[in-house]
Amino acid sequence: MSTRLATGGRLIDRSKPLSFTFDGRSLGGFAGDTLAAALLANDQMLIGRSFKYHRPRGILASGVEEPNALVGLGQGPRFEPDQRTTTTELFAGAATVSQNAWPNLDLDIGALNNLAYRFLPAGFYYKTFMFPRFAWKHLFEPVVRLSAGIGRVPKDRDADRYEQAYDFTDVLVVGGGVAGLAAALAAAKGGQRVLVLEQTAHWGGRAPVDGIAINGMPADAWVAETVASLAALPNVTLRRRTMAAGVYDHGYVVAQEAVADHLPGADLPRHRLWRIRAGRIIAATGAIERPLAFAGNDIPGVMLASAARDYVVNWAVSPGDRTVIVTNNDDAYRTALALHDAGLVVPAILDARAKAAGELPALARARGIRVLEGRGIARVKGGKRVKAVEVCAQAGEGAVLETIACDCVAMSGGFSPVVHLYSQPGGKLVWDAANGMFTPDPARAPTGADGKPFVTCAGAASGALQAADALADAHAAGGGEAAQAPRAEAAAEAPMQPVWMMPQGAPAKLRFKMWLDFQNDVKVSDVQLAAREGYESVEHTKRYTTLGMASDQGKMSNINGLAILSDALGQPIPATGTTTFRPPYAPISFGAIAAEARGEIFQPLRRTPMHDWHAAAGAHWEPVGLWRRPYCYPRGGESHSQAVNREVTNTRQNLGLLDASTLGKILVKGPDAGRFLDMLYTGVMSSLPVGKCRYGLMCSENGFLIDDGVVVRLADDAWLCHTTSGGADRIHAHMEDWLQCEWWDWQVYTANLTEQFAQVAVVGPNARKLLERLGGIDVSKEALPFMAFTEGTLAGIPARIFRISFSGELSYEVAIPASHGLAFWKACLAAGADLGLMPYGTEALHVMRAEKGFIMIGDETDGTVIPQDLGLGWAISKKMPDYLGKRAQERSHMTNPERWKLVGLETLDGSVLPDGVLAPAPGANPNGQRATQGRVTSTYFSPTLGCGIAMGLVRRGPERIGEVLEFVAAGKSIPARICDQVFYDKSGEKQNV
Amino acid sequence: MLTLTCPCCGVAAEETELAPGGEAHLKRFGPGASDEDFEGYLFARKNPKGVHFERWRHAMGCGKWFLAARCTATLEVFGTYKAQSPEPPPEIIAAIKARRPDWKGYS
Amino acid sequence: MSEPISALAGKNAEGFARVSEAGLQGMITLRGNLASAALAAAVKAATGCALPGNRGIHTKAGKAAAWMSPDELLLLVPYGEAEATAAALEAALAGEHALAANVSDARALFRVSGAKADQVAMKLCPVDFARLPQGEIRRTRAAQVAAALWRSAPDEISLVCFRSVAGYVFDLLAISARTGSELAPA
Amino acid sequence: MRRYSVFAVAREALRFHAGWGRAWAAPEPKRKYDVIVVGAGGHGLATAYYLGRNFGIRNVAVLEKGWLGGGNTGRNTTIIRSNYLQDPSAAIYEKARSLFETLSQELNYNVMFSPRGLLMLAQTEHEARGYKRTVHANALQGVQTEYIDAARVKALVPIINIEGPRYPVLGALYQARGGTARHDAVAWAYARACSDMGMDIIQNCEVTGVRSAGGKVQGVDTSRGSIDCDKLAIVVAGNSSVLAEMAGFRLPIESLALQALVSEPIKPAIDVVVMANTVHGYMSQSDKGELVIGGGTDGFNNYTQRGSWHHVEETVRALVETFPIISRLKMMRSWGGIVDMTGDRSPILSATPLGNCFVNCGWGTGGFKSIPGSGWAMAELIAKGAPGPLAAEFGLNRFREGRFIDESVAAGVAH
Repeated sequence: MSTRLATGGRLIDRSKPLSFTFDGRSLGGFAGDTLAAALLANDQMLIGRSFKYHRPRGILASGVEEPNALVGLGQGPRFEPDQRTTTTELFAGAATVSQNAWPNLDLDIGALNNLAYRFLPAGFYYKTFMFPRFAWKHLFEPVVRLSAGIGRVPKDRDADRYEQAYDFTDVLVVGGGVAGLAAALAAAKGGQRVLVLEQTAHWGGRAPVDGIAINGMPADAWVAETVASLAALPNVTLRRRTMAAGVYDHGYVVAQEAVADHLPGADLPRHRLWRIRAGRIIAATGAIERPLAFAGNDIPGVMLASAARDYVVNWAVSPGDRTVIVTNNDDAYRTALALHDAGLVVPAILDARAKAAGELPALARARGIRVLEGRGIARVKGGKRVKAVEVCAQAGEGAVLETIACDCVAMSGGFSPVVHLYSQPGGKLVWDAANGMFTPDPARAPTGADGKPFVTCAGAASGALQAADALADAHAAGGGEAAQAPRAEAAAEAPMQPVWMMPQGAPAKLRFKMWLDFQNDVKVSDVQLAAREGYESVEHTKRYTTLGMASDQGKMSNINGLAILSDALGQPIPATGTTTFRPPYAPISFGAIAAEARGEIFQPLRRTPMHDWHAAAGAHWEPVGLWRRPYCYPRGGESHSQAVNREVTNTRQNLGLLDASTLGKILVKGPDAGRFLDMLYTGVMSSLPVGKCRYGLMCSENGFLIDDGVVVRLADDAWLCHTTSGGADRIHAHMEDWLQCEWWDWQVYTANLTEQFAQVAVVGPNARKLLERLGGIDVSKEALPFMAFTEGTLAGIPARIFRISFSGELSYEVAIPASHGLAFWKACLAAGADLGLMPYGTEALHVMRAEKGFIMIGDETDGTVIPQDLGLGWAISKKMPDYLGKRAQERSHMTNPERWKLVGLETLDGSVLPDGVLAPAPGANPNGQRATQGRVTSTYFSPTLGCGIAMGLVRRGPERIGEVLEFVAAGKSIPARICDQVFYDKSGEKQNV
Repeated sequence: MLTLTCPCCGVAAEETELAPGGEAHLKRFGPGASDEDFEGYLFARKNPKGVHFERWRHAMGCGKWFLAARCTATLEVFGTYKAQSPEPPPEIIAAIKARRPDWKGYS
Repeated sequence: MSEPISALAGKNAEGFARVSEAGLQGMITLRGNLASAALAAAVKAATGCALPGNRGIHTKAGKAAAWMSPDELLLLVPYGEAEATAAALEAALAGEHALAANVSDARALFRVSGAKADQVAMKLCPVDFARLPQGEIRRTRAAQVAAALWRSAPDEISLVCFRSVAGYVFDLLAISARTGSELAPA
Repeated sequence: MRRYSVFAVAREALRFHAGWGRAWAAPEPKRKYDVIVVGAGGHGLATAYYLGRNFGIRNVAVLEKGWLGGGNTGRNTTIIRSNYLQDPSAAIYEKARSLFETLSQELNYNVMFSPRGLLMLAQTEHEARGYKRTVHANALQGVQTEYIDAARVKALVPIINIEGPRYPVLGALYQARGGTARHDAVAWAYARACSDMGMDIIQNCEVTGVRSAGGKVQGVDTSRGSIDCDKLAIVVAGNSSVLAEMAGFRLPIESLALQALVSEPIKPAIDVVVMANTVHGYMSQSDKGELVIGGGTDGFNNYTQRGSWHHVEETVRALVETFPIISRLKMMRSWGGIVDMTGDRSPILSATPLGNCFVNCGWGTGGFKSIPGSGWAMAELIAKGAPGPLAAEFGLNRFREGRFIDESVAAGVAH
């Protein structure tokens, strides 16, 4: 059984016991434990179930590469599935639950799949479930989907908060092991800004566990000393619990800092996502041990040799009383020594190599540990935990030579450098046949903005697996001189011997029990099947078998799988190649990626100066771009439509007030401003007299209508262009684009003054009365005629009044400084109380403009409509030789007389046409779709006329006034007559009074 | 995540401060131009896998448009220059030739 | 005449740094030929400041002139003087191609103060603050909106954004300054 | 061809599946073919398949510079829908969707077509009007969609946050028979069927040049030698402009990076595909339990298949806001593909300035869902030398005539 040792444990604090639960059982651990260590200390060998066969799963590793030991952590709004126990720091009260098992971990119904394993090989679902078709539809498909996933689904909104931060550095060192520290120290001495990231809470990495000595002192001491000297340097920043997840182009690095995972409930951001711009990146990310592929290598109790060592040395946890070591290299002997020195039994070391004659094997033998050469494991016996191993000759086919009872197997198939951060931005790898690993190809490193390499692997990550080499390599990577490199003393290691399958001649029966991907249940036999069926590309094999697609993303399985595939294809491993490394290195939380952007600050909310007044008045909001505008102001128990009707009627009969502050207001000034506006608008603006207003249309160079608004001539050389609410920034950018990139020699300046002014539309028969009461400016018909403007002081506030109308009523738009917007709004309300003044919202605005037949950008236009379609020919200059969009509008399809054109539409029964309905035409098109001849663009109930009104685009519409079209909604036909689009006050006298 | 140095204000701006504007050095064709020329101006794009000349606006910055010479296959940046350049200036061409000897040149 | 009010009427928040909306601030956008002597003189007259170079900001007696782009300056003057100053600039530059507009009400000004002010800004802006000297103005992005910032005092960053998003920016700054969320490594 | 069935699997189980043969052959290129299709992605393979199935043209080679299905076919978010606004789009996407319904049976390869239902959320009044318009259009186009209210959205997607606050869900455009399929399997299934018809699928064979004479295509030069053909089809999304340049013409296309990502696998959480176009994110759940997430494209020309990080942030931000419970889940993997963006965001199936050379490109972010329909229409175009009704509106000439097919007008972004 696994248990806590009486002494030792370099990372735990025995004076700080912590209690936690697993599947409801209360367990104990110490501060400094990982969840995995604490679970093992309580003999919790079985942690979860695998995805496909629901096989029992235990703890395989001690770090981020763990594929098995994932749990659900926390409760309610802090529940998190798939939490990796090997990287989660234990905290008091941690509530953990096992995954993918029902009804419970010990007897799991899903495990039936395990009995049928032979019938469920890789890709079996591609070959089955097809017939009969209804069965796929109603039976198989739903079942396949129900069996999805491992972790439980969170039920509640996350209770924690997250944040992000930017950082900049000359040198980013990823990894706080001895290599990373050595590289950082070397780089820092050069005076550059150095940032060091360590994903765990501890500096030093593996070296202290491996019993390395550096510069004559124990690794721990050297690490402490080096960290201290780094911390003392002003140009160095050290960050723990921060994992570099992704390296992007031009030296951009995304890293996640676990600020408060170990302090749940603290009023802190749980995670902080760093966005770091680094001049150079040194990836001192170490190496990850590989499992060996032998039958039963997935049974709980089988773990990586390095992990077994970690548990003993770091957390004083014995993975088992009797641990058999199986290896193809010398490093695993360190595990044997560590276990033995901790007083645990190592019945045997099975070394696949013909000879084990190195220094480490000698040390093992010296301790009386049996070393069996040329031996491997034929089969591990046991179900939910290891009971024994059957020993065989590695060279043979699995004939059992002896059976050794044990409760733990520590395996080592060699090490794979962690090259993820080097590969993500495009770095290429080379195969090191001697050590059976891919290492960075210095000739094909990822390149940055300057075309030069910007990521260097250092230490074990670059393939320097021996401590001494690793330190020298890292020191050099940091720019240090060889002479100053820290020197490591460690037992020399004899060469490893790649072993991809154990035994090498294993028959199918055994190969069906050799796991490669432990979470997804991909076995040697599956990869061989993929090869047999022609899924020869490594990407095909991965996708066909799901090898390496589990949440460890192949850290455990890729190289072994690759080797098996290459062997099956009879080609060398480099010829097969690797799959692409993609961010993140290990999973990072969506919360951290979204960070503070949620709720009210999910996106910027643009507010007008009167925003809070609208809110207080109970406005029903409508998002318009990033603005939020009042749709209507319901009163009492009014429905929205009742409110809209009231607002329309009141405005037409008395007086309405609209917050029009969101309208774009762009100042265009300069000797060439008129000429510029003539290019920008379809109509002539240069001829507009000072003091006057003119309606204008803007098209894209592709001919389509993109915006409209009233243009005002402020002075000889200055115009004010109003744009739609959503359009101000877009149109301003559009202007600057043409001014800077095409007509850059024209003398024109623009300024976006949209937010400098609040704008209030005073609309209705009583509009003039109200402004006269506010006093200060003569707004008489004579002094301020329709489509003119004036300036002065209104109600004591500097104001500019435009006599324009989007409603057909007597109407003034008053622009005042934003800082006075609210005051002016309130002044109007106070002065207009007895004039029947009521504020109205965007919907009433829409209804009134529709009653007048005015178009609305976004309703009548949709990016496919040109002004000529909308009967706006009067706003298009025939004389002007050129304007943006003019040439485009000359193209054959744009001049086609068959184009749909704008008309009014009135139902025969006065009902309201549904939004966006179409009118079919006789027959069908060549694709068998009903032919159409028109569609509704705007449709409303007109409280003024007491019936539905609409506008629409109809083929040759204006030529067909009086004709009745059948519109179709949900199969129902609605007859509507084509009519003039102006439904109200056709003569326009009301706005001219 | 590109970083481009704005030639107008000198800031080494990151991608999120910039707005891309497509292929550079397009010649505008207006009324009177042939259908072919107009289509070419508005739609036909080189879209090369390699050296590319493109428009950028320092939108979250000085607001100016500028041009960049960039490799679309490696994202290497050869240089940035004024938007008012009718064609890539000699120093940019030289910078590209230095890095891409087999480059066919601007056309 | 009613009293003008700034976007957030001086709202503020305390954390590991102090965040406050600075209230009404006169601001003028001046576009023109920055090489012209007349313009330099007009700027001097308006702010007392010499013409700043690329990305520079010159401050004098509560007024300032900031370089915004090769043909644009932002002038800071007392709020009450902005309208008159803009008019004066227009008059002074009547002879040449220039544009001066009062944008005081189109903006909001924030001050982030305290020894750790940088750490607040580092959470929102992709700017290398360690390389941002006093006397330089940096136009950039604060989370999802445009902003301009500079060191208005040794332990103070001033940040300007559009008035309509003042509430958004304040909330961001306030959250970023929450006590306990310092960026300093432990 | 060895027929796939549950019985075949059972038989093989008894002998440890030793009897399975290759799904598709690995032939050496011949000197000449009637038709060469460049690009063994879903579109290229489907084109070849329907050339054989519908027109009996089987002397066909499909050339692939890497591994088949390795482009956008294997990189997309596997969404299948046909709720498009414009007639030509609705026609070809609905053709594709309807072929997906029976594709597994027709190809005897389970592509895991899963018509789980697809929602496009309406989060502004404008978007709601746009989707209602689409529903009316779809009805006349023979595409079954409906506009549903917020309550039904909530019922279909319990984990959704319909209250907003920024963008309350007003309703949705719902296509009950939209959904997903296993993207790799679609390519593999077509490849197996093509190979079975005697067509040559040649992987690791990069086209380096297009040979022509008298304005007509003669053949191609490849990394595996020069091959002649009567007709050439360029079906290489992401590299269309590169091949077009070899063939001597220019396309209205820009190559942009598009990213997608998946969460760690969790138990079933969302039973439909949800697209939130106002905030630019969409999400579904794979059969392995990962949440499959995508968003918008980068804005600049890029051939690296690596996108920019900030787009991942925008997308995840949108989805955490839409589905608050995913906040504590983790991003397990992200990746990028290179998509063709045309001048009107709609595809191109067209003859080209080079005789007997045809191009199928410009599917933007909507390629996967269209594979069967695209192949069907492309095969007809190649076989007859002129487009049938499905391809008719997607010719290159539309850009000159100003006859665009713009889907963005439906307030949506195409995915």
